[in-house]
Amino acid sequence: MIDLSVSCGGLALANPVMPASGTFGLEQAGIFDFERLGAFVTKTITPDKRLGNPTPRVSEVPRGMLNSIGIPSKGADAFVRDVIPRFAQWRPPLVVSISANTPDAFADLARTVSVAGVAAIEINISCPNLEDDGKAFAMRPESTREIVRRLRDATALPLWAKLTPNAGDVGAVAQAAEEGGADALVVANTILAMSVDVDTRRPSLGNVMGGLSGPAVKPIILRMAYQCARAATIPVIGCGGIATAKDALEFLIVGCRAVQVGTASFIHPSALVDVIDDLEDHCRANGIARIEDVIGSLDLTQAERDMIGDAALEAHA
Amino acid sequence: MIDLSVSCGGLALANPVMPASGTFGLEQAGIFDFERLGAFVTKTITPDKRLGNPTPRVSEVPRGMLNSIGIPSKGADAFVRDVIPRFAQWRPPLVVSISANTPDAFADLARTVSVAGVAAIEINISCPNLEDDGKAFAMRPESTREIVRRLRDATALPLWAKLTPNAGDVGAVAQAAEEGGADALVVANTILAMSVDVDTRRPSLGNVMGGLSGPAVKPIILRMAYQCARAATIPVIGCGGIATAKDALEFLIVGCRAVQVGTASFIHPSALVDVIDDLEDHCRANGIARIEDVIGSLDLTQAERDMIGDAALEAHA
Amino acid sequence: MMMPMLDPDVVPPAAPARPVPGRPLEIEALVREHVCVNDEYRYLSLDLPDGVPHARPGQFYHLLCPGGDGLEPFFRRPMSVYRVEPERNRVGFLYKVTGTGTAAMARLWPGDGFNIFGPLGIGFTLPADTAPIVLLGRGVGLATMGPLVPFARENGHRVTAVLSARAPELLMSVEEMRIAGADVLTVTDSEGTSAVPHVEGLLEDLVAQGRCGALYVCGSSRLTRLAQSVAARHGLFGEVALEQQMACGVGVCFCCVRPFRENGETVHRRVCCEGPVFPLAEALA
Amino acid sequence: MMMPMLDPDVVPPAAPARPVPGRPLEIEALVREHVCVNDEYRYLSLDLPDGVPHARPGQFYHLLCPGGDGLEPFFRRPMSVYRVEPERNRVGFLYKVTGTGTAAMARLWPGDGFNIFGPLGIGFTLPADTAPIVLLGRGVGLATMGPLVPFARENGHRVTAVLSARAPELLMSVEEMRIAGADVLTVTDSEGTSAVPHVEGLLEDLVAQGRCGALYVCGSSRLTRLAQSVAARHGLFGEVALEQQMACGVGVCFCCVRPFRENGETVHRRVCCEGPVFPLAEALA
Ligand SMILES: Cc1cc2nc3c(=O)[nH]c(=O)nc-3n(C[C@H](O)[C@H](O)[C@H](O)COP(=O)(O)OP(=O)(O)OC[C@H]3O[C@@H](n4cnc5c(N)ncnc54)[C@H](O)[C@@H]3O)c2cc1C
Ligand SMILES: Cc1cc2nc3c(=O)[nH]c(=O)nc-3n(C[C@H](O)[C@H](O)[C@H](O)COP(=O)(O)OP(=O)(O)OC[C@H]3O[C@@H](n4cnc5c(N)ncnc54)[C@H](O)[C@@H]3O)c2cc1C
Ligand SMILES: Cc1cc2nc3c(=O)[nH]c(=O)nc-3n(C[C@H](O)[C@H](O)[C@H](O)COP(=O)(O)O)c2cc1C
Ligand SMILES: Cc1cc2nc3c(=O)[nH]c(=O)nc-3n(C[C@H](O)[C@H](O)[C@H](O)COP(=O)(O)O)c2cc1C
Ligand code: FES
Ligand code: FES
Repeated sequence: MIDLSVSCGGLALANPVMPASGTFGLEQAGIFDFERLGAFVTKTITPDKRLGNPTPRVSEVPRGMLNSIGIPSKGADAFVRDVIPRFAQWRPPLVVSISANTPDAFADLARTVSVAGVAAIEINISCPNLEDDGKAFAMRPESTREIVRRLRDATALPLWAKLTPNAGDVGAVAQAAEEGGADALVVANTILAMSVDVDTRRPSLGNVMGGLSGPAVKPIILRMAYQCARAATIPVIGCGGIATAKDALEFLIVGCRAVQVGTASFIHPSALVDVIDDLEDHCRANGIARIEDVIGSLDLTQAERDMIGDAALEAHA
Repeated sequence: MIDLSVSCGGLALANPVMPASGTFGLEQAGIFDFERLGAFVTKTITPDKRLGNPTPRVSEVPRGMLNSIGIPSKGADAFVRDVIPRFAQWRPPLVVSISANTPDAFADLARTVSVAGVAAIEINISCPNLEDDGKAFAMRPESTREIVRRLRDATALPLWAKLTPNAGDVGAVAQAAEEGGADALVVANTILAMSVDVDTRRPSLGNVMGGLSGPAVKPIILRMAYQCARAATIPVIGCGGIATAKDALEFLIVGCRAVQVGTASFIHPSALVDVIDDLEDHCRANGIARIEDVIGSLDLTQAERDMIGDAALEAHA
Repeated sequence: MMMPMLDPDVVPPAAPARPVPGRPLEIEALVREHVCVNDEYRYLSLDLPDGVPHARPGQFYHLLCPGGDGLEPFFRRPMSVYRVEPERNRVGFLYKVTGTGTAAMARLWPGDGFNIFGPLGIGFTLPADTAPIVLLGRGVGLATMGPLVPFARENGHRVTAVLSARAPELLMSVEEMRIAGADVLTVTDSEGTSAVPHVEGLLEDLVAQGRCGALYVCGSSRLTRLAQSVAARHGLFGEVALEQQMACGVGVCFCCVRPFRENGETVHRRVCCEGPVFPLAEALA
Repeated sequence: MMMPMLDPDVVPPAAPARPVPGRPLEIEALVREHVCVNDEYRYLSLDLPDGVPHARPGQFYHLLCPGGDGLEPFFRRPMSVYRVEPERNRVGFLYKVTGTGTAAMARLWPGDGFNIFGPLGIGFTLPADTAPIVLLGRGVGLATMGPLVPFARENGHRVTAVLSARAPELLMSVEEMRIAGADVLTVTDSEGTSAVPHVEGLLEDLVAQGRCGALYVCGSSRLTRLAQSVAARHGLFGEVALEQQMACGVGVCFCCVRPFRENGETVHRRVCCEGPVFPLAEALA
């Protein structure tokens, strides 16, 4: 038996694989086995009812997708009343993603969702802070530290801060989130991007710009996850372009304690469970008894390999 | 005859297509027709001789490449003496890319390459500034404004500032470059990224991290080019993942006055000329007399399209 | 409301842990037949593995069109079932090449594997009694309507299909629907018979003749609005099958929403899991 | 130095505007034959369009291996020519499936198109007089050496090939090289004959017999170091063919550098355009 369990951000997880917010919901219950997941992560909810953005809301680009769904939401109360209780039937812990446009509303929402059945709160701080010129909280270390501190005071639940890859210095933001009291970092949300239909000369999204996700972003987000894992001491959860166990392993090797799988589930509906199965197979095939042994095992001793490349020359012999 | 000519950053170009720095050299002279290009852009040179980074220097990722070539360089003097004169035999203007690790050395280098035969200088300010903790000049508006101002004083040639997509607020950096006296913006250099070989657990690059280029980055860089074209009044030259005339058109439509093609030439050696030919074909097929008419023609009137989608519903009728 | 309504947050409780028949599955199907129906449309039929669930009329599969040679579809593509043959373990699609994904699909050869995910969505509902029904379809809309004919006939409904196209040679399914037991009327732009007033006259005649107890429409918002007004005028049951771009296909991403009228308010519903078939009266067409 | 040396900044001046024979071209070739040579190696031969330039021994093409079905090679892959047949307008490659690109290549069928770019790089130089030459190769190194045999024979050189492999059944080209006129000696790990001291003895014997006026090596840094010491000891001309990962293939990206000794200093040279064949003495193997 391979031991896939990890402790991460205040939770004990049966394995390090969970869905990314906004790509998972109760609707998938018949599609793959919910009991297999390391955790559940819900679509971000906001305090109030919202419709979301105009269509088209998605567009495909080379090995990736753009989305500007916005956050259609029935509001926090409906969520607490109708959705949270339904997750009680499964064992994996429930992580609720929340967001709001002002620190006050954010803190209120954190209180609202701190109810039985919720194991941790993921704070989506990539959303605009209306009190800071509409800049997203997670764009700068100061605003990140402040909002995390506010939320830390509002709830006793473990707090996972989900960072934005649009920040210029994600390592500094990671440190700030830790200082503010976050229990883990989710690295990261989507990368702001756009595409244009050259025939109509219109943006391909109704909202003009949107977030890029999928395999195309993996090398960028992996770099950021590595930077965050080095900058902070709290666990980092990698999220961006993970579609296979190999992708998940890259994130674990650079130091992530868990991973989230998003867009990949749209292509292969059972991607989450496949990643878990293949992680286990990889461990078995490579004599790895505990997935913990993989975490942070990046080998830098040869980073400055001599340029002789004996290895390369002998490779075909 | 379609008029492909554009004025851009102090130069009159026969067409808006040129190579990206580091992906072009005299070695290609027999491979495609140099006379066809809008301009030449050389590999970045540094003041002194340098060896460059350890191998492996490149690695492939989904629809893109990572590179950490470093800047192997014979030094500025050898470049001025041996390379610049050779470009005199062709008509397109020569843009020389330069970089240095301190403002003084940067300014000296700008003076050194301000010689006959050079039409403009592209300043690669994505390199670390040793006097600012090793942060790249173009990571922040202040350091960008300052270095551009220094270089503005050092040369009378048109100055193109090449920005880094790793900055958190590229629009503000674009404005700062304009304030510093840049004549054009090149948006942008590669995105910092990494990948890991899960079998050896080593980074796939000798230098651990490297720059991502190719189709995978196009939606991100297109968004930045659009933001810069709105933030600044000087011309923007789009650069990132352009492989086809369609890609080039996306950049022109969002407001770029020219484009650079890099990685695509590694896959199709005549990519630059193919993009020019196909741009002309596109114009002919769509009754566009001058490429100028395409520039900045993004249609936002339907950005908030009604959600009925008559167009979609009728599409198949 | 005769059609099951789903609240976005209300889903079946206590879903079983393993997929069971009736639940959507990712399936590696085999291409059995792939032919051109006319200049624009192709028919693709697949052999399914044993024991997989089958689609009901109006449901769809989410197709993983194969990449390569410059075509790189990233998302799956939604496609209604055109022919469902549970007893032979087959399913068929009628489609038009419109872009990357369908062009990639068009390169499939008999014997090739084709990864499909489904069946998905909510299909057509028949009226409670054996009221005669009328189908109104245009273009690819006909593909979605196709399996409704045998389904309604088997359940004792008289079926009249009013098929619309740009030109007579682009009309499809006429013979097939006749063989399946429908009375078929055709209208085309080139013959000048497809304009709204003329089709409205046809529908009014059918109502007058007692042949239109329920109305099903697909493939044109013009026809949808027409059907809505005829149905409202005579108090008829009706359904409309809608399209919208999809990513997940199962209701979690909220990219496939369309606007509907609900208690005087505009609300969004997801085409993939609250449709693609919706109550005719509520669609904002 | 008998081998043309390129300074990274010195390139042919006044290059013609249009590619002419001799210059590398992007070519849409057709797969003619694709066979397994043994458990590890495959042979792929291509029909080239009329009028394209042909490769010299030691040159390579940059291959655009087709994507699809989960394999997505992004870069081209460099591959030495194994057989060059200008008169029949064909070229052949001998290769081993080692990763994404070669796996994608392995799926090609006769009749398929295959986009190749070349010929590229600097090939082998023969010694000035008709001195006898010795080839020393291992693994895929043999592929690179292949065309050197007929080339040297046609130019009046006696050729001895010392071929090394893990086991006798993995030895390739033995018959072909014999037919082309080479004396072939084989050494293998499994027979215990491939260790450096034994091969060194072989080479010394060949030198003593006057059969080794120049040494060519490829495919192993161990053998390269051995060849360097034998060549140095006897003042022999020698060349080595090297591999390095490539992006552009034409000298502009500087990713394919390897270290060389030049006037006591370590310098970098680009395998794609300053090689892949280099002076034996200068390689830092
Ligand atoms: C429930 C449903 C059933 C359908 N049934 C059929 C059918 O039976 N036969 C048929 O020919 N077509 C059908 N369509 C339309 C079909 O999905 C599109 O023609 C197809 O997705 C176009 O993909 P493409 O890659 O060729 O075009 P592209 O324009 O390259 O597609 C780009 C993106 O837009 C999406 N898209 C483009 N057009 C449509 C559309 N009309 N509806 C939804 N998404 C679209 C694609 O899925 C893709 O994500 C159906 C659509 C839906 C929603
Ligand atoms: C000049 C030259 C001639 C060659 N001739 C032959 C030949 O005749 N027969 C043959 O079987 N092989 C030959 N090789 C090696 C061949 O290029 C590699 O086996 C091939 O690139 C592996 O690609 P892959 O996608 O299968 O492997 P992957 O490991 O998936 O490749 C990943 C990346 O590494 C590069 N790479 C991996 N191994 C090598 C290598 N040994 N050399 C250079 N790049 C490498 C690939 O090109 C690709 O960019 C030659 C290499 C060079 C440089
Ligand atoms: C359709 C869609 C909706 C998303 N909604 C949310 C959301 O509500 N909250 C959030 O924090 N992230 C959201 N994301 C971002 C994902 O959680 C994830 O960070 C991102 O997609 C990168 O991972 P991936 O490449 O595996 O998809 C959404 C992503 C997609 C594609
Ligand atoms: C191999 C390689 C070397 C590069 N060297 C330089 C360089 O010296 N100076 C520079 O400003 N940009 C350099 N770049 C970045 C490119 O000029 C360009 O900004 C980037 O690759 C994005 O464009 P692309 O996707 O079309 O390649 C290099 C890129 C590559 C791939
Ligand atoms: S396609 Fe994702 S909710 Fe409908
Ligand atoms: S592969 Fe680009 S310089 Fe050799």
